[in-house]
Amino acid sequence: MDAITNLLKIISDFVAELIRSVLGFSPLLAELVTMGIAAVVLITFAALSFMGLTYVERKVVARIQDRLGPNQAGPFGLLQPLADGIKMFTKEDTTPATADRWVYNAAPLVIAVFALATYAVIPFAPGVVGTNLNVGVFYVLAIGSGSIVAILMAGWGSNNKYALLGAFRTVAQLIGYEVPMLLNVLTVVLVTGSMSLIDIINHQTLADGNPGIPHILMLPLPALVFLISGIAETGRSPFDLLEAESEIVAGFHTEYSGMKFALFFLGEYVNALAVSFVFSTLFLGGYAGPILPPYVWILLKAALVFFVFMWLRGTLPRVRIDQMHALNWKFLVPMSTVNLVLVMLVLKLFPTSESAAQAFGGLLVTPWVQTIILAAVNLGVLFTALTLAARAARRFRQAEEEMIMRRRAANLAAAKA
Amino acid sequence: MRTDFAFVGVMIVSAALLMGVTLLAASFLRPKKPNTAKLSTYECGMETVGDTWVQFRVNYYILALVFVLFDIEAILLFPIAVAFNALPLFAVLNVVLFILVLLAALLYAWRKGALDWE
Amino acid sequence: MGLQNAINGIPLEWYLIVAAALFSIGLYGVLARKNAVAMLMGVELMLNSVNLNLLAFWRYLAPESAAGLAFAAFVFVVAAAETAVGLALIIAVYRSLKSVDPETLTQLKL
Amino acid sequence: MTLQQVIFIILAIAVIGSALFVVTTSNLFRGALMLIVAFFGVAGFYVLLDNGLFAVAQVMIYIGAISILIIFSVMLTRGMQAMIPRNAQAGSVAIAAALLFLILLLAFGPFRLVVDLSGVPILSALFRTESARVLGGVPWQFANREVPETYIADFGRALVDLNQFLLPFLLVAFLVDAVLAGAIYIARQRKPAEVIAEREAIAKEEAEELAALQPQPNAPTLPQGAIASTADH
Repeated sequence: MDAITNLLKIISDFVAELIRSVLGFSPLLAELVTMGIAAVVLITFAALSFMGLTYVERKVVARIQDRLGPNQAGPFGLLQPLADGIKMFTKEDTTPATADRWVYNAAPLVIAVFALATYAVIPFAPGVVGTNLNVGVFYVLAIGSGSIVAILMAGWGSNNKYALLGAFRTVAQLIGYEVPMLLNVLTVVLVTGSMSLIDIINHQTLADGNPGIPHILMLPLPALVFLISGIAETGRSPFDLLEAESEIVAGFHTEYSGMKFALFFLGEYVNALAVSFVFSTLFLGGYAGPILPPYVWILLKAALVFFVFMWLRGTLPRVRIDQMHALNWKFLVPMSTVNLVLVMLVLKLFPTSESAAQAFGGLLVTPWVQTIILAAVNLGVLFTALTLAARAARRFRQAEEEMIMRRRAANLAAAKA
Repeated sequence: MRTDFAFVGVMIVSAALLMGVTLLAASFLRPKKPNTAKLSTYECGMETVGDTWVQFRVNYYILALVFVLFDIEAILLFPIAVAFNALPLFAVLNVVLFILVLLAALLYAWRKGALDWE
Repeated sequence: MGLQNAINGIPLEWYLIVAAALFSIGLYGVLARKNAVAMLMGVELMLNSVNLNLLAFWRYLAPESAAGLAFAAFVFVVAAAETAVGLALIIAVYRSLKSVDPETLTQLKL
Repeated sequence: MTLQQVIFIILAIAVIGSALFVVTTSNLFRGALMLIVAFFGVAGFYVLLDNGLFAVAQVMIYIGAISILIIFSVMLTRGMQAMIPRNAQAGSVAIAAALLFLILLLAFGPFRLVVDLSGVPILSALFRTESARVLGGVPWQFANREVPETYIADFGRALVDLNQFLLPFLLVAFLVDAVLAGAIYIARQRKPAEVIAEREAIAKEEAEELAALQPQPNAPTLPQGAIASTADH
């Protein structure tokens, strides 16, 4: 039982020990080789899950839309990712004659590298994590901004109007949705008191005096907003304006084909999967869970989040660009800011630790009571924001209708005259 | 501290190497028969008119600006969030003031129509 | 050479030399470029060198004090603010004069 | 040579090289990309200085925000690419910058240069202490300590401590307000002629609408369907 629970840990320790015994003459070299192998394993995991996810996503979305999905290559079309891979490898790759060659060729590499770098901090099981940074969440948020640069590089390097316009649109979307993401990760850090992803998971497990409450119960609103902005950050439907074919062809990667296009695609999926992992870690308790071994739990939770992504993709229509920006700047950001302030006040006014209560005043409560208060405040903010938004939308519609009526009246008068 | 980040460096280097090798392998496997039409800029079959010069909206710049300001807020607020449990109420009220002043900036931008996408 | 005071085998002077080089290059960029955006890039380089110095001194001379960190953080903030306003000005000037060369800005109004 | 020293030298070469590229290139977009490389190298230095927080903040603020702004404005002010990258005083500025570097190198570098100022009338009065007469090799008061584990929390506490950095911290918020207001005003400002034309157009439209809305005594209000069909014809 114990062996199964700690399977990943045992394997990784064994490999590290093996390398240490082989390269015993130089501890530094052994350390570096161990890190290199760990990095290669993580990258391979990400690349393989990318291939698998393309198949799963096509199947799931097809089922949602009452289609069959890929079913020709192999049984149930299972060999489809392989066929796609072979095609990508052997497809002719053109570089536009007017392109800025260096920038054009570097862009897919940069986007893939930054997407894969996120996996360095994701914990898969106790003791099985690339590296436990004490600025873990901050690192995840920061490394995401690397892909913004890559997109601008692709847009500029292609020297193509559609690509450049697509890049501008994409960047406006990505930087916009990074703001609510930041604000809501901040609430998690407030509750946890640490930026390390391991500490955040430990705060949600039932060990050393922790209540074992997943953050999604404590902070339902940040979880929701993080999910929405995560979808927008990875450019997935319904926020896939960056590839609105009818408007800007394929967006910033219009000119790319073959393996370079595949790298963009990989970056997109790897990022989406990373967001699922980070969401599971921040709000669903990461690898913590009863009975099943931890690595199964984190994979299950991430798969669940990714399934929500696919579900939304299969059912929701694409939003308009003005709606997308309005949703972010006029709804999510103000709401998250107000929520952040209220969470701060609640945490200070209803502390759970005795020392804090004695030092700074406030009402000492049990963790569950604090959770209920936080959740109530969160839902209150959400409800208020929704009501206000609905009222504003109604007023907006009325004004629009009035204007149309006035125009009609004016037309009528003109026709009479 | 630095040893924690060593893995990040290793990860970035090995990701770059692996992806670079993939690109290189693909460049050996794929056919290469370029011609002028293939190498021209893709514009739905039309000939490209002029330089890739489009009049960009300043709107993009202003959105980037608001984003930068919230980014600044983040770098100051994350350490405070880590220290939050040990902060006195007075400090917390100041942090709240800080956030509200920034929210006022956002509302100002909103009123000025900087967040509208005409 | 003060190597006994070196952290990770790197003496403080190495950081100071790199920062000095970065500062000089940035200064050259500010004073010798014809394009206002390029001049701002030079300013960014100079601010980075200042921050490098601040954090190097923080690490070597006073790692427990938050003063070095706070100053570096405020440099970050001021750098971002300066870039934002500077670039907004450049864009406004460019739209009315179609030029980003500061030498063409000889009038007090646009 | 330790691994850290090797990494330091690689980073130094990358930072200095890309900085030199930034200030000499005529292709501003590539210049902005190399600027990002320089920022990344500086983040690497922060890691070597045991400051992960600022390394990540550097990536977030400089690469994720400031360089995006710079690239945006490079794109918004296009057509300025083919210009000569240097102005008239570039040569003398280069010499001045090199001199500055030399002075900084002598002052803060690892060299010790003993200058005897005792004969010089004014300077000897100005610099009394022994160390002032020695150029370079500054006797820093090294702490020789590790960075505390809790440095992030310590920093956070210092930021909101009334006796430390609370005032500048709050001023940052107001600075940001001012920056946003100013930048929006500047970037959205249009030429006076344009503004006047726009105002006139709006006034005209409003007047027309008002005129159209005046109730006409002979025309009874029609049901909505009738309006739509009239508009169609």
